[in-house]
Amino acid sequence: MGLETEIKDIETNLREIAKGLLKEKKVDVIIGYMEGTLPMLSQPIIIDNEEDVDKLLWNNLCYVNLAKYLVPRVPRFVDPEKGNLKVGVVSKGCVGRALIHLASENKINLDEITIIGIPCNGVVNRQRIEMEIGEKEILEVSVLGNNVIVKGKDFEKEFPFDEYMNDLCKGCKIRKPPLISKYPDLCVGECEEYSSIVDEFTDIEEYDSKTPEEKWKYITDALSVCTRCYACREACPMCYCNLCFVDQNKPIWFGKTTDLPDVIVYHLIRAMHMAGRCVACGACSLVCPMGIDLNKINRKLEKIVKERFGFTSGLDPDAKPPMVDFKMEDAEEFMLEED
Amino acid sequence: MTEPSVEIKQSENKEWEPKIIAFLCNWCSYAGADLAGVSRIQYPPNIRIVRVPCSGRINAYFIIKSLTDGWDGVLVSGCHPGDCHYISGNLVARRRFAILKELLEFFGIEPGRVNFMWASAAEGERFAVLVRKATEIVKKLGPNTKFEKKW
Amino acid sequence: MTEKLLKKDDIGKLYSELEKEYKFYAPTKVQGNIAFKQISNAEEIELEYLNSKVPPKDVLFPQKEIIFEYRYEGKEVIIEERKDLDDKLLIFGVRPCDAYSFKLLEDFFASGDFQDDVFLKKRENATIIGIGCNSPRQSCFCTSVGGHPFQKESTDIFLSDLGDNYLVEAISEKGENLVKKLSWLVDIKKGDVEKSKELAKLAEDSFTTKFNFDLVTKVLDENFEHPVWQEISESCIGCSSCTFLCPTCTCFDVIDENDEYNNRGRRIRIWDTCQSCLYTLETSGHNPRPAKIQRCRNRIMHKFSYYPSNYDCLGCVGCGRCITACPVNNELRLIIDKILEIEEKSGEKVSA
Amino acid sequence: MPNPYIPVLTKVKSMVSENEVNDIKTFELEFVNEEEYKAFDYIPGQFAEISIIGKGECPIGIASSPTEEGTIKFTIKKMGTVTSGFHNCDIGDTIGVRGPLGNGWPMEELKGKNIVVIGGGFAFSTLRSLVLYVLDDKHRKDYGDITVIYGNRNSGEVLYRDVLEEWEKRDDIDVVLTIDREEEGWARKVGFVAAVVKEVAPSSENAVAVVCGPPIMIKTAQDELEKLNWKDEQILNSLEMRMKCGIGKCGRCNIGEKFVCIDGPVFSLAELKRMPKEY
Repeated sequence: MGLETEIKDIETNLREIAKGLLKEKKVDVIIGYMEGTLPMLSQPIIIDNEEDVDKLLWNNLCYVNLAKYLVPRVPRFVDPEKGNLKVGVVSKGCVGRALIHLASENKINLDEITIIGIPCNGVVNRQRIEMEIGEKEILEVSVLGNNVIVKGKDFEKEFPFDEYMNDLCKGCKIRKPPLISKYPDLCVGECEEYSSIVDEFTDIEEYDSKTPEEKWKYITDALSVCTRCYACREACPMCYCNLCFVDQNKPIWFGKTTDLPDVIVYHLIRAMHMAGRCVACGACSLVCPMGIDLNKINRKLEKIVKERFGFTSGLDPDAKPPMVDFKMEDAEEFMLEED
Repeated sequence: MTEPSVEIKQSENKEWEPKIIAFLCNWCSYAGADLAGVSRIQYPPNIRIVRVPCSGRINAYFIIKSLTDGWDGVLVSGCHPGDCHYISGNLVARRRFAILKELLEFFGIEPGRVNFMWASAAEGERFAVLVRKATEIVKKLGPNTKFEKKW
Repeated sequence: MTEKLLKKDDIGKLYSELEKEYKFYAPTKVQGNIAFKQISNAEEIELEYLNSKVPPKDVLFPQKEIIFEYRYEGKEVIIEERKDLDDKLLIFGVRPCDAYSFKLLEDFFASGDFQDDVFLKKRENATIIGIGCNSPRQSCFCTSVGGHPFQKESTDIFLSDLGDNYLVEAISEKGENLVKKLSWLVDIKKGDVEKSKELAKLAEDSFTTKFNFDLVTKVLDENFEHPVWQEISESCIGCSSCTFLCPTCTCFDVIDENDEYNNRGRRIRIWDTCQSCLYTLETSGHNPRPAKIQRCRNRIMHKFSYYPSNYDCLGCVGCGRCITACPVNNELRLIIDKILEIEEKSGEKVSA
Repeated sequence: MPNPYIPVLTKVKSMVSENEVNDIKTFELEFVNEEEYKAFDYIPGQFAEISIIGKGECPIGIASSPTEEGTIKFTIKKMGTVTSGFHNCDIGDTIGVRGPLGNGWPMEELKGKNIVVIGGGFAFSTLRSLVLYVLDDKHRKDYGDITVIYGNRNSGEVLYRDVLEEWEKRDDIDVVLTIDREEEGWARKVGFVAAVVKEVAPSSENAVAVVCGPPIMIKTAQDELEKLNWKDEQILNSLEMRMKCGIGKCGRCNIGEKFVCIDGPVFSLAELKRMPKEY
């Protein structure tokens, strides 16, 4: 069975569920994805009546993490009289994880949302495809069989989906939103209970085996085009600080320019802040206007946190985030010791 | 952070010496450094000490800012696990240090520039030994140039 | 107006002749994207491109620019002006929309009692070689803002891609002199100019995005408080990709950067964006534009209402970068449609 | 065409702490070059971009009057990086000044009119400049009566005590000082500025009100004036806005199509009512 039929089924299913939820007044509004105006894009949409349900869409280009719109809530999610509305969130695995992790940071009240689970099979790495197509305009993108087919004025090119999936999605083990037994009403649609996640992190072994010079070159090359527009930060559901560290000016911690040291510092500290919090949605890379790939950094973080603290983010709303927690027996092999 | 107040003498024939900023926790390591001094235990003059209330106070900003400000190395020292004056400050910090250390390595920045250690108020000798060790590590790495801006 | 032909193989020759005199900027591939950079080799030039990711505005108004440098000697400060502003620049292969943006920038920086010397000097010393767009993108709409895929305004020399050759047209006096200097350029053959005109016509006809901006400006002026702004700003995540990639955005922040070890520093300006909350945050904590709705509105109003009333032209060149860059697809075409809808609806009410 | 971002250099001549809390100081700056002082031709209500080179720049209203010759004064509250830098200054430190900027109070249009000055808190600086200008022997005959209503949180916050005392001694100016809450030893008025405006009830005939203060004070004072039949054109406000360049290029201080730095900071209430409420 090809990808496209699977996706169509998911979409039909999604619309059914959404319709039901709105009809039975189980939710006040639903946030989901709708068709974008450009071939490689999708658009977030908020609907509050049954008629609009058919606008909802699901495909491999729905890469925005919708949890972003809940912290802080967009004005439509707050009723002037009733207060916070009950929001149904069309959730692939990582959106569900983001919501649950945000709940563990007390940013979301899980009673005020409903997770509409979707089994996600990964999103297309649009930047990679765009770069490979190069200086030709993409007019149409479709998924047929297991290929992404990109059409333009005088070309047509197929990309195997497995390879041109966003890197983070390739190793994703949480494709459906996690089911939380404590909140039986939280999830509708396809969700799954995860007990323990086994991840070998084979994908970054190659990177880890590089020499420091090679790593430095890789990082500096990748980040050299950064314009510091902070799209990565704004698209990240975990970046909800009122005042980001780069914007702080009392004192000014780090430079705001696009000089390499400043750019490196920004990404380094942001990575620091993502430890144990990143939910591997890949939104940061996919929104980057310059096409910078931050996936490797996020994967590495996941690995560090998993290996050191045995933690996977976004599976348990009651779990204490690892960076505010400690164990007496945490590994400390990196500490200086007398010989 | 301002520049080190004492300039390390660098004459032509002398070899390069690193400058290391050391964040010491008030309750253990700072007292440990003091003990080393009172006991006249020699340790390299490369470190400049900043006293902080607890190693848990150390934010990654401090460390990275030090590197961008041109310090060749950063040393953070706190109480031994379990001995923290604030019960668990150093344990939370330890996780942070672990992440930072690995991330630096990931970015291709020599992780040896940033070192962490525990030293209690009674361990003047240990303090001196570890400072010596940290200085050697940083010295081997050479000057910190990765964060230098073009002028 | 001199017309000549430049063989595609002769670009290298052109480069090697001009690079001595000029700082030669050209579209080139950097990390998979086209960008205008000072090149060191003719092979780096990529002329067959749709458009650059970051506009060539970056050459004359770079993201980070030194305003002046200073030195401290005890308590005395010595200010040093920039000396490289008089260098001659050549920006090669600029698309007509971006070339037109230079005019907007020039008008803006020269307007009022204070002239932005840093930009204007550079602009004066820059020679712009434009190149026509044979195949505009779907997101392009330069014809709607008074532009054209073969518009020659504010270029010095204009190239049209005729297949094997480029038709070289000298537009300004600066361009005329330069073309004269390049004496090895081939004479045009019969039909070359006509062919270029044909291409221009073809390109013009291929536009799919068209707006009536006169109406947009009018509707904007009347509907500052309209609820449509809530709708428009709803899905915006405030990432500011649109403003950072815009060829006409000029806002900047001023910062002092110090080299403390050497008692010197520089005052720099870096691009800033009205989409950032900090942009208008006052020290007292008061913020005139605290929410996304106001910031979104400010961008649109600035381009399509404030610009017309201050400088008598739209603050947009129709390059479509903001359309393709928006990660949540909250793009200009949709916004304009929503704005125009207000007018349609009120029109219906009147007729009903 | 000189680079408009390059400041002229001045030295700190004196520093006076203005309030009890000691977070507001008035800095007197002396130009390094006499010609540059001569070129610095300003009217009350204008501002300048002053900078500690190496820390940054900020826009501050000029507190001195053009009639006080030789130096210029700025009253600065310790808030952020730059202003804290000012508070750490010593006499003789170098300060960069760019200006004068902005439109200032319309001194020509005010001629022949009665002036009601309404100020609150630390925003009084450009009003000090205005009043000193009008009270100067050269200009006094050009203007009508002056009433100054100046409110503060408490008596410790009253700025410019020396000039205020002098004004109170004069008979050609009416000075009304008020503080928000009663205090021992305070013999003047108590209450918010708006309440005092109501009490004083300045006549709107052939008069202009000049208002500068925190947003809430501006709002309430305007309401009171409107009740007293003042017209929008008669009420002038000086606005505040975040600025970087001060010359209409950096973009952030726009209110609609107007820039506060070049079209303002002084706007009449009539103008403000035509502008979007983004200030």
